[in-house]
Amino acid sequence: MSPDTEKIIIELVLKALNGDMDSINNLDDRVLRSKAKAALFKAKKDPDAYREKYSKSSIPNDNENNFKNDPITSYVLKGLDGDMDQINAIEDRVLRGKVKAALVKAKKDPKSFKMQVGLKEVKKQTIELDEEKVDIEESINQRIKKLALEKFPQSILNDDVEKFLLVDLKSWSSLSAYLKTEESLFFDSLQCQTGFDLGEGLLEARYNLHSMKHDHYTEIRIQVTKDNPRIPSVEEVWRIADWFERETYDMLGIHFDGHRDMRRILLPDDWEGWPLRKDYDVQETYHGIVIPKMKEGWE
Amino acid sequence: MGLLENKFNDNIIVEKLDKLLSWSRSTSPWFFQFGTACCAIEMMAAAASRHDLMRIGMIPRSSPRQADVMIVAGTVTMKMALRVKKLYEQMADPKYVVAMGSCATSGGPYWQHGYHVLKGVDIVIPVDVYVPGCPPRPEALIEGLLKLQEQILEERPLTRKMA
Amino acid sequence: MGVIRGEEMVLNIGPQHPATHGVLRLQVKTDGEIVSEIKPYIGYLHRCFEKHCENVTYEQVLPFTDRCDYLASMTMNFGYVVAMEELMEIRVNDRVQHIRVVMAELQRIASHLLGLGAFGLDIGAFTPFLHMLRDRERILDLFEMTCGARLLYNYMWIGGLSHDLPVGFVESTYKFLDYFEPKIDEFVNLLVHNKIFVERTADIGVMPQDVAISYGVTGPNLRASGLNWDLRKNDPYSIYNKFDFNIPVGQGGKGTVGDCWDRFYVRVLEMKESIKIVRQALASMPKDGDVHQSLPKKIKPPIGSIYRRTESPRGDLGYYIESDGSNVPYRLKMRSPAFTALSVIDEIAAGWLLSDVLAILGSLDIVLGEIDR
Amino acid sequence: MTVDFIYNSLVAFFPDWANKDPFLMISMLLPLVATFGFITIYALVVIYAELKVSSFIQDKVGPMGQGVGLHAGKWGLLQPIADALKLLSKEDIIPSSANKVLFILAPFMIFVGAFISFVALPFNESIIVSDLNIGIFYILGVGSLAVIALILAGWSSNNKWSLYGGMRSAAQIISYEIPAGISLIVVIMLAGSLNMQEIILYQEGGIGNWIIFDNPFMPIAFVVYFISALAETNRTPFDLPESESELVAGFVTEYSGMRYAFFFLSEYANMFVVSVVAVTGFLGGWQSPFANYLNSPAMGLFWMLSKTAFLIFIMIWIRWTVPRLRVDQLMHLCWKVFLPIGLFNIFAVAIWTVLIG
Repeated sequence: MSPDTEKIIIELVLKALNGDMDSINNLDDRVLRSKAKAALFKAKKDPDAYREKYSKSSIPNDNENNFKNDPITSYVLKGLDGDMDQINAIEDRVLRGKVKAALVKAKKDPKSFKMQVGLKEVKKQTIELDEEKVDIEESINQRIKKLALEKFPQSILNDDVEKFLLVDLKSWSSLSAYLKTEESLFFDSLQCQTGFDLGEGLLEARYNLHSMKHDHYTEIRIQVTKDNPRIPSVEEVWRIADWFERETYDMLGIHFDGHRDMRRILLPDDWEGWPLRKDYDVQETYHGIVIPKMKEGWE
Repeated sequence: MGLLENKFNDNIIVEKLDKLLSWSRSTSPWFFQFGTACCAIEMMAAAASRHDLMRIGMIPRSSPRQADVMIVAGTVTMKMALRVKKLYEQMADPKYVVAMGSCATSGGPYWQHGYHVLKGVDIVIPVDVYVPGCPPRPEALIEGLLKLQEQILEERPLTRKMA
Repeated sequence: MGVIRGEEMVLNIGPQHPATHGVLRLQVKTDGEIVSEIKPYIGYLHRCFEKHCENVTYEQVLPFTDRCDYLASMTMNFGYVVAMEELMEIRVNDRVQHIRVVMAELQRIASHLLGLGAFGLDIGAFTPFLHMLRDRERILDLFEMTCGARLLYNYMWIGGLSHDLPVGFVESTYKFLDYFEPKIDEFVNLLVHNKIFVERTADIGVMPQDVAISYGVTGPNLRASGLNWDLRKNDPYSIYNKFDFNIPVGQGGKGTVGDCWDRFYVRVLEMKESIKIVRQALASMPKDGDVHQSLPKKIKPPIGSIYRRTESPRGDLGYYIESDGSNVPYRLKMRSPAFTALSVIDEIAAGWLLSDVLAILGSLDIVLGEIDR
Repeated sequence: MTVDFIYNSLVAFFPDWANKDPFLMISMLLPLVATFGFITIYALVVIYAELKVSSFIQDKVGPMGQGVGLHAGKWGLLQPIADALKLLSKEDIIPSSANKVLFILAPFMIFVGAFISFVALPFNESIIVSDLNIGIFYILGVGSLAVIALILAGWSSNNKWSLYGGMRSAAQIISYEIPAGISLIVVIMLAGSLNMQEIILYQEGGIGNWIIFDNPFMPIAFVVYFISALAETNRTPFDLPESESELVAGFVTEYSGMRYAFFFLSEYANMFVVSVVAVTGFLGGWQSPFANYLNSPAMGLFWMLSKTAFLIFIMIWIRWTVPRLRVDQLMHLCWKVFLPIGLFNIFAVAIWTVLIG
């Protein structure tokens, strides 16, 4: 393999690792394409190591290389990516101040700032944007936790609230009303309510909340035991919970206390059992109609 | 069955009358709009402009009393099964049933894990023609209905001589 | 003299009734023609979608999503694959994205055509329904050309598509759009500005914004209430942010904002916007690119859960997928837009006449397959 | 007139027969049978036309007689015959909870209502079963018999949909009798007679002399009458009593087979009656539009039937084009729009006649 082709392959593989498969697929040279794909296959086993190994040497793509002569820009970029620690760790106070000022400006329009400094790779940008979004979501969950714990002590049970909030059964009814009415949260829309059979005698209800006003999401989880599956109803907070809770009751047998009309919704009233529990067994007959057992005759 | 059925011996007049009756029945099988699921859309498509069930004399009726053919278009569930039976019983004789789509014939894709799905509408009501497919194309439905018409045409309601 | 006593009558509309769009039962309390209370009974088409999902592999879930909303199978597929791809962090190439958008928007037109037609049917206009079905057939032809099926496609796969576009698809689509665009005006003339139609729908069944949000009503029904909320704009998935289109919002053109007429007209306008998107997507579609390129060999998403919403013709279609690392979903919940839309019927339709209730029901554009799942 | 004619000719042929009662019977029965035959044949034709016209409006082809064997013939011409035969041979269901007597009575009554209207319908200058001197009044009167039949049908079925249908039709038909009657009063004022033939003879002498062109107010009267006639015959946009998407099939929900066929038949018979009245009152009856040209008795029959057919075609056309009104809008239209217009028309025409005509 000539050094030239090797370089091309490395370049392509790096691109592919960043999600740009097109450049490999668009190669006209079949041999080169297959080689590149083989290299990519190897590289995918440990992409980070591969990047470490080649990126600095062969491709002048790294930010630090680019902006060595302009420390402020590189710091601002890092700051935009959420890495504030490095900025705070700058010893030179003047430089730190300048960086922070630039960061404030940049944050007003991060995209154009990045465009300006020449980060034109669209794929990478979207990844960064995605990360930004996660940041916001994290912060909203943490904010809810902070606010909720102030008002209702011990209402949030989990420490790591990155993805969801595990809410205590007792405080749910008051917390739900708070989530809806509090101005800074204002979760006015219950997007989805899912019932879960976690196994080991645990049932769970998950609420996906969304605020039309602030456009942020959160997920609430509440766990109950199978022996006493009762959760306070939020039907009066979000009207749609009426049907969602009835459906969860229908499917998993979680009883929602305070619901005005707790009946089965999808299955007939005289149906036996809770179908979505993992240990569900279908009844033999329904009004004289024989229900064939599952997994019989056809597999 | 009606007043006239099976009350006559075979003779030339009865034979002709017989043929006339079965002709009229096979020529104007009004169908009952009974769509339950996906297949109902294909049934509608079959009745609509491009395929036009009216070409073969099929006119939609929404009351079971006035319909001759019940096209069970779609999945029948346990909750619905008893109602299907009731609707079938409300239809006036002679009545025919076409099971449209694999759900109505056998439960279709919901056979294995569909605890709430009736595995074939023939468990509750007698079916004359099965139209397979998920969903069957309108052409397939029309083919099934033509088969039904053939079947009706060969019936002899007065003498009950099955051809 | 005895006093003449009025009595409320309980009336069961359905489960088999021409106006219920399937097997829905509405138990209404009526005082003469006036309906005082409506209780929807659903589940006559409960086909155990979620149970099936827990028993079949991820790729086998796709055909079942088709059958949930049988009027918009493409968008049902779309929502599921978008959620799965996000969960598995698969990136599909541009061509796939473009084809998906084209299909989803064509499906939106097809679905709206049937929804609007059925609404007209509820009002008593039979002919527009058949005209709309006639034009819908042309869209089905395009789908049939692409994947061989007329109604349930199973076309979008996790990480790609089942087939690439056939030869001549783009031309046929352009031809269809050229044919269809003037037809929309024909429908508008036939129904939207028809005096009787306006009388029957304007100011009827007004759904205020806060009621709509509280009941989780989404999609065209919510937009008709005056809220500009469309996931294609507000939370863009796939490549919707690349296209230039408007979100039609109910203006109360013939009456109050959020009435049946608005719900009808928003859908009509949405068809026009969809045409715009399809045109743009066709024009900017990359010529090459393998639609099977990023298909994973094994679909085993990492442990975790995801809730992803997409904009189906009926509103926010959400999939909650919980993966335990195996090739079978641990739990899959579909948040169906028609389910929430139907739940609002008692709130907005009580107090109206019987005919209005059926008109309001028609204007919500529900699909029972998706409500009952 | 026809009855008298048959009776007189019978007496003339057999002058020796002292007892003339059988003659009277025969001379009354003959037109009866003929009318019944006419209604049946006409209904088959109109049903076929309705199927075909609606199909063409909907971009379909309608009955084409495709299928196995002979089937419905070329272009599906035999379709209505097959429909009729099939309906006659279907099971006759009387719901167990229905009121049997009334349930059986209703379809016959509605048919009788339509049927006896035919007595006063002029087909040409001589073909009229009985030339009543209050012909138009008589037709309006017996036409209302349908209301009772519809209420009976709706109530006796013991079905909520039927009940709704019956109630709606009662309110609707009774209400629309009034604008229909009022717009006919204008005609009567002009012609100066309640006799159908005299009204037609008043319009002698070509299209310009038809009542509809008599003065500027008459087209309004015609439109009011025609729309009210649509409502009286339960046709879209006034098909509330049997509105398919609301009330399943309204008052006929529980009827099957032959009884249903009677409802079907009388609906079309009613359409014919109101069209003939409209033609008689406004469009010159059996008169040729070209004054004395083409104005023989045979052509009279032709003109009458073709004018009627035209109106029926318009009814079909309207039915498959427009949506349906709501019940309160229906009442609003009747009492607050048509009634004032009708009353105004009476005054206007009266003043016009005095001052100009």
